[in-house]
Amino acid sequence: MIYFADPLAKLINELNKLPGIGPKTAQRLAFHLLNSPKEEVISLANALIEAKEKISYCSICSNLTDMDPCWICRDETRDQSIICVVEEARDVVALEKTREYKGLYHVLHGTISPVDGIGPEDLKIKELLDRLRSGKVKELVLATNLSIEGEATAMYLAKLVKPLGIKVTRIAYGLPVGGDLEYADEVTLGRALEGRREIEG
Amino acid sequence: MIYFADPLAKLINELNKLPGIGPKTAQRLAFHLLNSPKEEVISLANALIEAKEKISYCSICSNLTDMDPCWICRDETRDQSIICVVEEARDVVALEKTREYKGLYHVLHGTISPVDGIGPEDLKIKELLDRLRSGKVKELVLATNLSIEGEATAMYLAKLVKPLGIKVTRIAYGLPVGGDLEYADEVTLGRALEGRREIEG
Amino acid sequence: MIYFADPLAKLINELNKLPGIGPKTAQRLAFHLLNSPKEEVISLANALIEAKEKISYCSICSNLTDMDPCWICRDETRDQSIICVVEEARDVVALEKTREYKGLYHVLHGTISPVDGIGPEDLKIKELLDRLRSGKVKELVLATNLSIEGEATAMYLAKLVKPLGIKVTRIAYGLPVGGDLEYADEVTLGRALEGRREIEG
Amino acid sequence: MIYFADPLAKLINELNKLPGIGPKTAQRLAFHLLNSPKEEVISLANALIEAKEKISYCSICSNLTDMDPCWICRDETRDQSIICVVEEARDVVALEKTREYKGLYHVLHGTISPVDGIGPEDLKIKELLDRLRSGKVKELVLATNLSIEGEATAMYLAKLVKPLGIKVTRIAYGLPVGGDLEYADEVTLGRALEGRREIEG
Amino acid sequence: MRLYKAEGVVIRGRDYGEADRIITLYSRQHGKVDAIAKGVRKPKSRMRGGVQLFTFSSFLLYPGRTLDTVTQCEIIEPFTLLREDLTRFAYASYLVELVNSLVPERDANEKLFFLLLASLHLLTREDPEVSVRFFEIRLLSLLGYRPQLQNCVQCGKFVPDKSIKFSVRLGGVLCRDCSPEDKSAFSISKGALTVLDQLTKIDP
Amino acid sequence: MRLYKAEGVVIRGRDYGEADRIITLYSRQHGKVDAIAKGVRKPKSRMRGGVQLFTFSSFLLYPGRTLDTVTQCEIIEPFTLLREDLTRFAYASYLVELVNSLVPERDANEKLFFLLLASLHLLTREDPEVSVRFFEIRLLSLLGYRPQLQNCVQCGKFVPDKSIKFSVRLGGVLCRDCSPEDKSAFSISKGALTVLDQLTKIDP
Ligand SMILES: [Zn+2]
Ligand SMILES: [Zn+2]
Ligand SMILES: [Zn+2]
Ligand SMILES: [Zn+2]
Ligand SMILES: [Zn+2]
Ligand SMILES: [Zn+2]
Repeated sequence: MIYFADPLAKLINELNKLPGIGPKTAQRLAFHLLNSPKEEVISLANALIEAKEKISYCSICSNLTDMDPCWICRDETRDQSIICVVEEARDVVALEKTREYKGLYHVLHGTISPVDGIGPEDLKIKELLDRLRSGKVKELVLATNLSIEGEATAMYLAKLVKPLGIKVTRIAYGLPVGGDLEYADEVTLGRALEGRREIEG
Repeated sequence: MIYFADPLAKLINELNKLPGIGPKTAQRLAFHLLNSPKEEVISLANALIEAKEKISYCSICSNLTDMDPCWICRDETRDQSIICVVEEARDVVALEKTREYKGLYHVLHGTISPVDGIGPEDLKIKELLDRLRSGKVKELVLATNLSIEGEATAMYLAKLVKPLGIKVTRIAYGLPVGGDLEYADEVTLGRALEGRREIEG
Repeated sequence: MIYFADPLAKLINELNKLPGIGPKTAQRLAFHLLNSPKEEVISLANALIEAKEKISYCSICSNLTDMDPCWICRDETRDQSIICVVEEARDVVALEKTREYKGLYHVLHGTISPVDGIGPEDLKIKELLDRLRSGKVKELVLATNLSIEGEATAMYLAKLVKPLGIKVTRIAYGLPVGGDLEYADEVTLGRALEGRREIEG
Repeated sequence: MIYFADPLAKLINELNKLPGIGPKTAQRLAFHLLNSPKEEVISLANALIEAKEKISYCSICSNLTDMDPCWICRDETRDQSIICVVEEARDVVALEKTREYKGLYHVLHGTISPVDGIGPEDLKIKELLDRLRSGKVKELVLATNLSIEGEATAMYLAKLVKPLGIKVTRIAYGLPVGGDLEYADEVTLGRALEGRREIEG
Repeated sequence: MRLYKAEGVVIRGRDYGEADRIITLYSRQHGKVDAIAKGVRKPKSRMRGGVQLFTFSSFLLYPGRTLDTVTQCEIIEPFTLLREDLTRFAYASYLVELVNSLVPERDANEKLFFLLLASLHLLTREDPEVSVRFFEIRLLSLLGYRPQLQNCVQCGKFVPDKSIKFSVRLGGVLCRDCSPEDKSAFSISKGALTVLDQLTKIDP
Repeated sequence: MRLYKAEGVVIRGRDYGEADRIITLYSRQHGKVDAIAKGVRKPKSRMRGGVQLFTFSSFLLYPGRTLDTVTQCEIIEPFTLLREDLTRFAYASYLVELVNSLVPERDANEKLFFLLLASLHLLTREDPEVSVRFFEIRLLSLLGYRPQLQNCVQCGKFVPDKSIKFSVRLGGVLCRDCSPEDKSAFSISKGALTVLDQLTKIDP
């Protein structure tokens, strides 16, 4: 990269490693940062290092947290009898934003994927089973993504947990808010029809 | 339009009236048609006129049909006790493609929308109520889109029909097949959680 | 297509043959047309047939026209000593809209493309050479697109015409109005730099 | 943001300040960084701080550089008699990538824009005039963007410099590589026609 | 050619092309903006939830010649109850229609923006009619607007109860004979008119 | 649903829809990929330069059901001379056509990728015919490919000079009578065949 001063070339290269950031965007971001006040750049750099230093996995649920156990696992007002299983920590955020779920979580950090060489032992499944044997949990909500891998992971977990006598549920398939029947794929529409619910008074 | 021969200018203008077809696309389509074999152009023109002449609304369900009643309303193997209400005729196609629904349909040709000045009297609602008073129908499935107008229309219909003692259902909100929690909006995700279903055996 | 009445299925199929019109758009356009007044549909069908019947290629320049020679070739106020070569008839429109060009045109209806199996003999090149031998033409402007095929075609024509002693020019490479250096590719930018022009007075 | 641990919320907020990075992307990048090896995150943070600390403006041309004068101004093999004026430092990169320009540069860091309250005194114009009075420069290439502001800036500079007897040029308007006549706006196409160049041998 | 950010409420939406939607947002920073949200009628669109009518979202937009393009969006407040209650849906429709009718494009007015937000919040909690009246009085005074509410703004004739049209552009009610003067005039009830009349006479 | 990166040479391009272009790239990481580059025939498209035929670019792609979408791209090497010389243009067309014909989708082959790159470089500097022969011999051995070059691969008849079609799928030449067996077979000269024959007999 003979077109850029070394420190600039290095910055562009680092930015280009980020997902969804191509060479053009990396370049534009780098130039933007060089034209920004020094305090702002330092603030971003510090935020990066601080987040990495202070955040780790919750020893109970594997959520990303800066205290252990995490603020969800500590919250005694939550329903201790229900655990919601998700793929990633960001899915906890998505579910929390609904302001409807009041139970606990468990983050797997991935899905079973033979193609990518990821098996059950690579996920936080043993930890989940340990939690379930406590006896307090009445329902396990499987909220992995509705992709092929997410489905496979959900079914694998269902088989493992059913024998423990715990109720196992799966988040609903259906049409999303704002969705048009016309653009729904046949499987989604079929599931939406099958899962139709009666409208009360 | 002094740049085009009159017949070409006229064709471009007609094409430009179609939804989603802007001036550039109208122009490109017109030039494409002029560079196509005459038989193909005549075939398209005939298909247009024939469809318009032969197709009208089913007197029972308002679906688009070339025979009356339509092939669905005539089909005696269908479940006469369930009617699925949709916004447009193309939604009948979407639901039929799931190959899961075996009941009858009713097409409203629109939704209630105060902002656009569309009220209940502008839709095929009176016709629907007449069908429901026959006594044969046990369930009304509300399959309008999950847009806010589709929701309002569904709620309006539910209020109207409930007093007739008919079970009123709504297609399920939920995550679409292949959907990621991360990208679901919080309303959809909340509904998917609320509508979770137990996994059997 | 058991989901659509026959005339509707046929219309969708015809529309789907148009470039840039996929199955979904074909379906939506078909439904739109069926919900339109009959006069509008007839008007479109007539425009199609009329354009196809009345429009053909100009015997001199190959432009699309409803009279022969075309209105440009007939226009004696135009500069008879300059011919502008373009790929398609719609490019004549683009150049006419600049209101700056006062010469004649020649439309090739394509470009040389080995990958697609299109050679010089498939284009209106022989006709162009015949026109050039008249002796009146002093300049040939090569205004094929600046795609690699358009370039190859321009170069081929230049080789053919140079020996006739006619001045051969190529429309200018450069930055478009409103263009940013940052987003210009290096080839375009190099040409814009090379073709820089002195600012007068 | 009660959904994220404080350090994570802070990181997302910092990322969200970057141009073209919305809340969704900021979130995805933050989670990606937390799931990356510590060394990679530290590497990015260091690249940010290092670039900001080591890079400043060249005292001669205002280009972004980690040494002063910059590597271009130091390069004695370059043509000292021609200066190319650009808006931003990234435009120097764009021109250098063409590998065709062998002269010197001058970066203005902006354009004259009454709407945004930017006048000539806010740009590096005085510095440019000082360089021009040295007597060595024979040509000034105005390579500001072809936006309204870039044009205004170019014209302003031309008026200022012409009296010094220096040749002032403007990068060429025209069709870019890969551009279709059909999609060119009328002004760009008119300029491409006007600036057509004879094809040699 | 730069992406820009806007926080706004979706006050209008229209289906367009193949699964696209053209929306009008009333934003804090830029006022009223028309934009296209591509492919959002597809179930897997990431932006679908954020472009729903009445939703308050954060947008990332790319400027275009005629329409801007929504490249990213995220819900800030979905105002879910407005979807679930017909009465609130109707009143919310009225609120956004008023904003759309009275406000020109690209004309930011932070007070009006926060008023709309506050009113939508109120609408999900308080008695719907009270919320709307609150909005009306504040809106009119914010815009320095004093419409003529009893006599036809065109011919001066007293306007009876039925067939009343309200013309924002002409600044008052239109009688039946004069209603063709403004095709965009909308129907309004005498009751709403009475309240509007009272509201414009009250000093904020 | 994640963006992915690819470095590749554009080996095919076709205009589509309104100012869009469908391209085929032969990439280092993913092999042959079909993608749509939207609006690139417009002069102000930022991606225009990078999607030109024979250009080696860095791409950012979004996976789709049938076609991936190019969301960003930047030229790595434009191979400008291939645009400016008819002979080189013709030979480059042949090279990419060979790659397109012989290689299945999504089948990465780094050696072949670098061979294509090296050959395009050679083509801009060396004698065009030599460069192409170099490519052919290397290509064939890389693919473990031994085509039948003298007799019709279908009926066995000796194939005379004219009207020769070469079928990649069937693995050899087709006579005039049998050429309908493969609609994708392309014309090839006896001279090129002779050279191909010699090349496949030479051990790398
Ligand atoms: Zn925890
Ligand atoms: Zn029927
Ligand atoms: Zn003519
Ligand atoms: Zn310098
Ligand atoms: Zn009146
Ligand atoms: Zn044979």
